[in-house]
Amino acid sequence: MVELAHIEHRDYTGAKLGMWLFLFTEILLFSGMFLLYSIYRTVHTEDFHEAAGEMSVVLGAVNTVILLTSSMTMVLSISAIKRGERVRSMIYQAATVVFGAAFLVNKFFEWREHILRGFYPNSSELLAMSHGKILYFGLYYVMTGIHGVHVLIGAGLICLTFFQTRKGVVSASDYIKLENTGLFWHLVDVIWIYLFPLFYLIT
Amino acid sequence: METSFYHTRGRYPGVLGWLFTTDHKRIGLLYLITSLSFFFVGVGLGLTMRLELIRSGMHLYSAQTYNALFTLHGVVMIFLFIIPGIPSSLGNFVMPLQLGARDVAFPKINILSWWLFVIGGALAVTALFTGGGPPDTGWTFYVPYSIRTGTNVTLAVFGVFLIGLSSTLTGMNFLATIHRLRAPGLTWNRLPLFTWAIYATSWVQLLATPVLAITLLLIIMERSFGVGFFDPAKGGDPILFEHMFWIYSHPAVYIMIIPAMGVVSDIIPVFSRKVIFGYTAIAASSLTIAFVGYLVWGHHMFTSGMSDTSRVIFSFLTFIVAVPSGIKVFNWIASLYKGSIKLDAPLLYALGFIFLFSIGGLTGLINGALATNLHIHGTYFIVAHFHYVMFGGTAFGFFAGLHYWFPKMFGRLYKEYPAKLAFIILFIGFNLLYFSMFILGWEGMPRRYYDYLPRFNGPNLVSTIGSWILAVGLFIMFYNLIRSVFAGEKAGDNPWGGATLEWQTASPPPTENFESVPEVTKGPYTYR
Amino acid sequence: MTLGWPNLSNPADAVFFFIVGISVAFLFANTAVMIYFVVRYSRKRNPNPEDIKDNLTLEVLWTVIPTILVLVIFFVGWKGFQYMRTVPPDAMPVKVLAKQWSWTFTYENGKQDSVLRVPVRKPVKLLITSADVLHSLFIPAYRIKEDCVPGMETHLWFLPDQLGSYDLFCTEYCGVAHSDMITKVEVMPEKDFEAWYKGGAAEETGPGTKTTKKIAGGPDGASLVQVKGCLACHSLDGSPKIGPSFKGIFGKKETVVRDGKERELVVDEAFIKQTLLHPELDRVKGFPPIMPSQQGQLTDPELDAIIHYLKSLK
Amino acid sequence: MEQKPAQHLVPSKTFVLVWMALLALTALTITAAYLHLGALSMVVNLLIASTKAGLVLWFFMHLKYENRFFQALFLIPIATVTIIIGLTFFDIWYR
Ligand code: HEA
Ligand code: HEA
Ligand code: HEC
Ligand code: CUA
Ligand SMILES: [Cu+2]
Repeated sequence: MVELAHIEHRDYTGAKLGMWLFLFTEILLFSGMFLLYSIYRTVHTEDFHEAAGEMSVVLGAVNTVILLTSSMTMVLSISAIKRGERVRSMIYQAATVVFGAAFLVNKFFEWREHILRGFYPNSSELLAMSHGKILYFGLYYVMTGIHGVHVLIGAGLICLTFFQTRKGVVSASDYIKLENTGLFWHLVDVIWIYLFPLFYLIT
Repeated sequence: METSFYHTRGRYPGVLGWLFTTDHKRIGLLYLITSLSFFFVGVGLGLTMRLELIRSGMHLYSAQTYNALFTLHGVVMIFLFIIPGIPSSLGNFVMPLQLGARDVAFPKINILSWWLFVIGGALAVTALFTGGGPPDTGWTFYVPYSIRTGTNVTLAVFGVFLIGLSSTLTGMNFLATIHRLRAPGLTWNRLPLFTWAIYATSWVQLLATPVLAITLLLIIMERSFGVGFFDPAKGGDPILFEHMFWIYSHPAVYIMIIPAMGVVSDIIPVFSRKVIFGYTAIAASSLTIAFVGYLVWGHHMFTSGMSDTSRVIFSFLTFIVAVPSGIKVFNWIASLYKGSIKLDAPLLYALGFIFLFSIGGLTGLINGALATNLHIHGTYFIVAHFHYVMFGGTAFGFFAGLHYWFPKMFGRLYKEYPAKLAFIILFIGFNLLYFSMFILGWEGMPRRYYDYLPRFNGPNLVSTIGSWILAVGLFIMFYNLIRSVFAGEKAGDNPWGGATLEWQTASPPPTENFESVPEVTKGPYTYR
Repeated sequence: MTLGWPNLSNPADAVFFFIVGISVAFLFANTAVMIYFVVRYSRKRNPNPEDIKDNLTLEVLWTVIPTILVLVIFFVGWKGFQYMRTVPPDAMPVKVLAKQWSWTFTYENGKQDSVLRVPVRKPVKLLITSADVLHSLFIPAYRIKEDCVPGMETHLWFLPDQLGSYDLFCTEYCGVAHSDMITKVEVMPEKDFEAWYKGGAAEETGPGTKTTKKIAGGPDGASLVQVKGCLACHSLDGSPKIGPSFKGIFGKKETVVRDGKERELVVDEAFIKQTLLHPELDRVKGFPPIMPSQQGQLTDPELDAIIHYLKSLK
Repeated sequence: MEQKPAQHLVPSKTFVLVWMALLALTALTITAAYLHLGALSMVVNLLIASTKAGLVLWFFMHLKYENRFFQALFLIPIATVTIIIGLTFFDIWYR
């Protein structure tokens, strides 16, 4: 028996390529839902406009600002680690997680409000409404829901890199994990950038 | 000489060393074993279905059972056998070797893919015995039926979702590998055509599978929460589901066939001892098929109620995709010209592939023409078409590759005579089994029928008899292969005299694949 | 004859044989060349291979020629399709309702039947929809097919050019009895058709229907259970199909399930009425919960007629 | 295969500026929504959203600093999504 030599090839560009390819799959995953959205919106334009009136633009806008800001802190944390400023990078990462959590809390209250008012899939209030509104709320829950799951996963990943930064696994000489996590986080942000006008601003 | 990867101790000993390995060769073999096991499940189901269909009025089991059988047969064959079949097993084993790499780019993700695949498969099988009974929707999961049926669709669909995730990750992994880990000197125009094929396939896996994932998730949400996207009573549009399903599933048929084409492109030069004809054309046509394959999904929906304009557009695009397949066929045949041909089993299976795939592909043209499609859609004509391309095409290509790389995988040779005998029996059985279905289909026998009118008796009987002959052939082939794993003659490192990199190392290869990083100085099919 | 083959009134056959011709030519030529090469350049005959790499002319040829051919095929397919999709203005409209697992054809004067009756040599336009899941209407003899989509109307037309009785299949998988969702197209002489069309209640021709006495002047229960598709799931001879048999149903003791709790009851008028309008309330034990509600599908007199008829089935 | 990532240090100021631009665009898109531009508002909304997405991709996701290969790669999913949505609409528009 031969002991297996420790093969560890660290390929920075390769890892980043892998992440980008993975992001492509995320884009296509969401594009399936955007397809449904665009078609049902075309068919039920009026209903969609009316249904969007139930949304709180303020909450949506606040969430947009939160997510945009979190994106900035994320990218700053990468800049910091590149310069070797470990603590600063950790502070930025923590801030990103906090913003992510704030986004989710905000979303939770938004959902709760709608559900209390009876707008949830298959509720008798909703079924009594026009087809377009049923579809609008279906899409609203599914799209923001799946997006929310992504925010949750992203925040989890950042927690992970936070500890890795503390332990020095992520460092000025090897920060690809942090950079890839950042890419994921930004993509989640990009998707929200589209969700916001499509659900909140079409009244 | 170094010890082969079978005898190298990894991080874990024994079985765990296989289940948690990160070695692409072991993972390739794991995939081979699992997908072949699923293949036998699917084959058994196919046989059981044919028994029921032997004549009209036959009642071996209930209609509900039959419906579950063909659903399972389709799901197993498509998602558990033929999609992972070539790329994940042969591709995993051979592609990094052909690159001169030590492993794929992300070995851990590679084993994760296998685990997702197995768990997904296990869930799909669990769905048979739990909940409201085995799913009965057909492999297409068309709504609203798949939403209304009381059977265990949700679990099965979730299983397929995981399998899709596995397929996506494999695609991502292979793309990164081919981009980043080519040996020095292995430029893009020296890449073996099998690797080119895997490359094109990986793009399709990467970009199409997520659409399936979301479609399946939507079925689950529809069933669990009643969101209403596909429920006409709530304004949903069932035809949109068909769009989303085929946006994935048409590209998926090219995930199935392109790797098989790659296998054939690698085998032909070796056994005719000459360079492949039209290397660039073959490599480029793989990419073209992958790309155009995106534009034609609507040809499955010519009678679905889709707009007539769409039907015309999709029919047009469908015909475009036939051209690159033709280019491949012509180049393969031209490659034989002035060769020095030895008709060994791999080449025999490869030529069988060309013939059967041509029949399947050419009948695809009949499917794609609008006027004829209205008649044959949803009949046995379609069933015949896709068995010709999938079984006659992909599975024969898979068998060809299995024989070709067998010595590399196991370090032993199979027996030549039974391999050829099996081919002949398979070939005869195959044509009896499936050609009869073309006739049935043109005469109007609908597919997914538990029972049929007596006037369809004749060809159905022939077809069932064909399935038995096919079974005999398969049995001989696999008996020969399995026996040879243990008792075959020792093969040298390069029994066929191949020029691609996988033949430049030991059989079976050592864990690190190559003793030193190989340098590539010539094309993949230069024998002199 | 069940399948007019070849059927010249429809372009599908011409297109079919055109493509088959081209395909057979290619397949034959390719295979012949392939076998010839394998034999001629076998290692015995030709031990020294020659490396021939590329030939631009050939590549161009076998790209361009198939491209032209497939475009021609596309074009003939499209032409045939145009003919098949352009409904003549004088076509007789018939509404088709597909449901699990029966067909209902409704004519302009409101007459309904479970068999598609058409006069010979007069174009027919089918306006198709579905009450539940996807189905597909397929008449092999006329080479036409179109899905039945709930919530949407699709259409087809054909010219019944020969007298006779032809198969009509469902070709979109729709559940257990998908392969039983078969009926007939009866192409009748003009006069017979007129007589039927103008005549009284729907004729009973479907399998398994027995004539019973009608309630004077009212709708006829026996033909209603046929036309409304009940017989797809219920038999008249005592054997359970998808649902319980109608034979002896009245006064029968039945175990039903409501909200997961079982109880026994005796089938009476009220229960039948309830099952027809709100089948989801009490489900007969041992059967799948798929009995469709007939709310809005049956008028009150029709309901009474069916109940009356079921009573008579001893 | 490089062992060490190439260093491209971007001043933090750039990112802060981009962030401010993003906030400004958010404000703009909300304003546009209240202007009731009718059919145009959809176009304006999507244009602004795409500008924002572009900014995030270009600066935050470092596409600007990547080589041509990564930049070109990104066109592939975009093209795919366009094809998928575009071809499906041929059904919806003409049905
Ligand atoms: C391996 C899988 C595979 C492959 C490769 C193909 C290849 C093709 N398929 Fe097939 N197809 C399926 C798997 C596959 N298909 C499956 C599974 C279904 C049914 C799914 C279901 O409903 O359950 C299906 C159904 C299907 C339909 C829908 C039928 C219907 O339901 O109504 C259509 C319609 O256009 C079609 C067309 C084609 C075409 C044009 C090709 C082309 O790519 C073929 C190209 C090849 C050739 C043309 C032959 C080689 C060329 C020559 C010999 C040169 C001469 C050529 C010319 C003159 C052009 N296929
Ligand atoms: C790769 C794909 C693949 C393969 C290989 C097969 C293989 C077979 N299929 Fe396949 N089939 C599909 C994919 C495939 N099928 C799909 C996708 C569908 C559509 C499902 C749907 O409608 O949803 C379908 C549907 C389908 C139908 C139509 C059902 C219907 O519409 O009602 C039929 C009917 O005859 C059929 C038959 C068979 C048979 C007889 C085989 C045979 O190959 C089986 C023959 C082989 C044997 C009989 C070998 C047995 C071998 C042994 C016993 C040896 C044991 C060996 C050892 C011990 C080592 N299949
Ligand atoms: C899709 C299949 C299907 C169709 C079509 C259908 N039924 Fe049923 N029917 C069932 C099933 C299954 C049951 C038993 C389960 C239940 O009670 O829901 C049932 C139960 C019944 C019962 C109660 C039987 C008993 O033994 O108590 C009556 C009465 C009945 N159906 C009448 C009809 C009539 C009349 C029609 C046509 C207008 C019809 N059904 C159409 C499937 C069907
Ligand atoms: Cu109705 Cu199949
Ligand atoms: Cu297809």
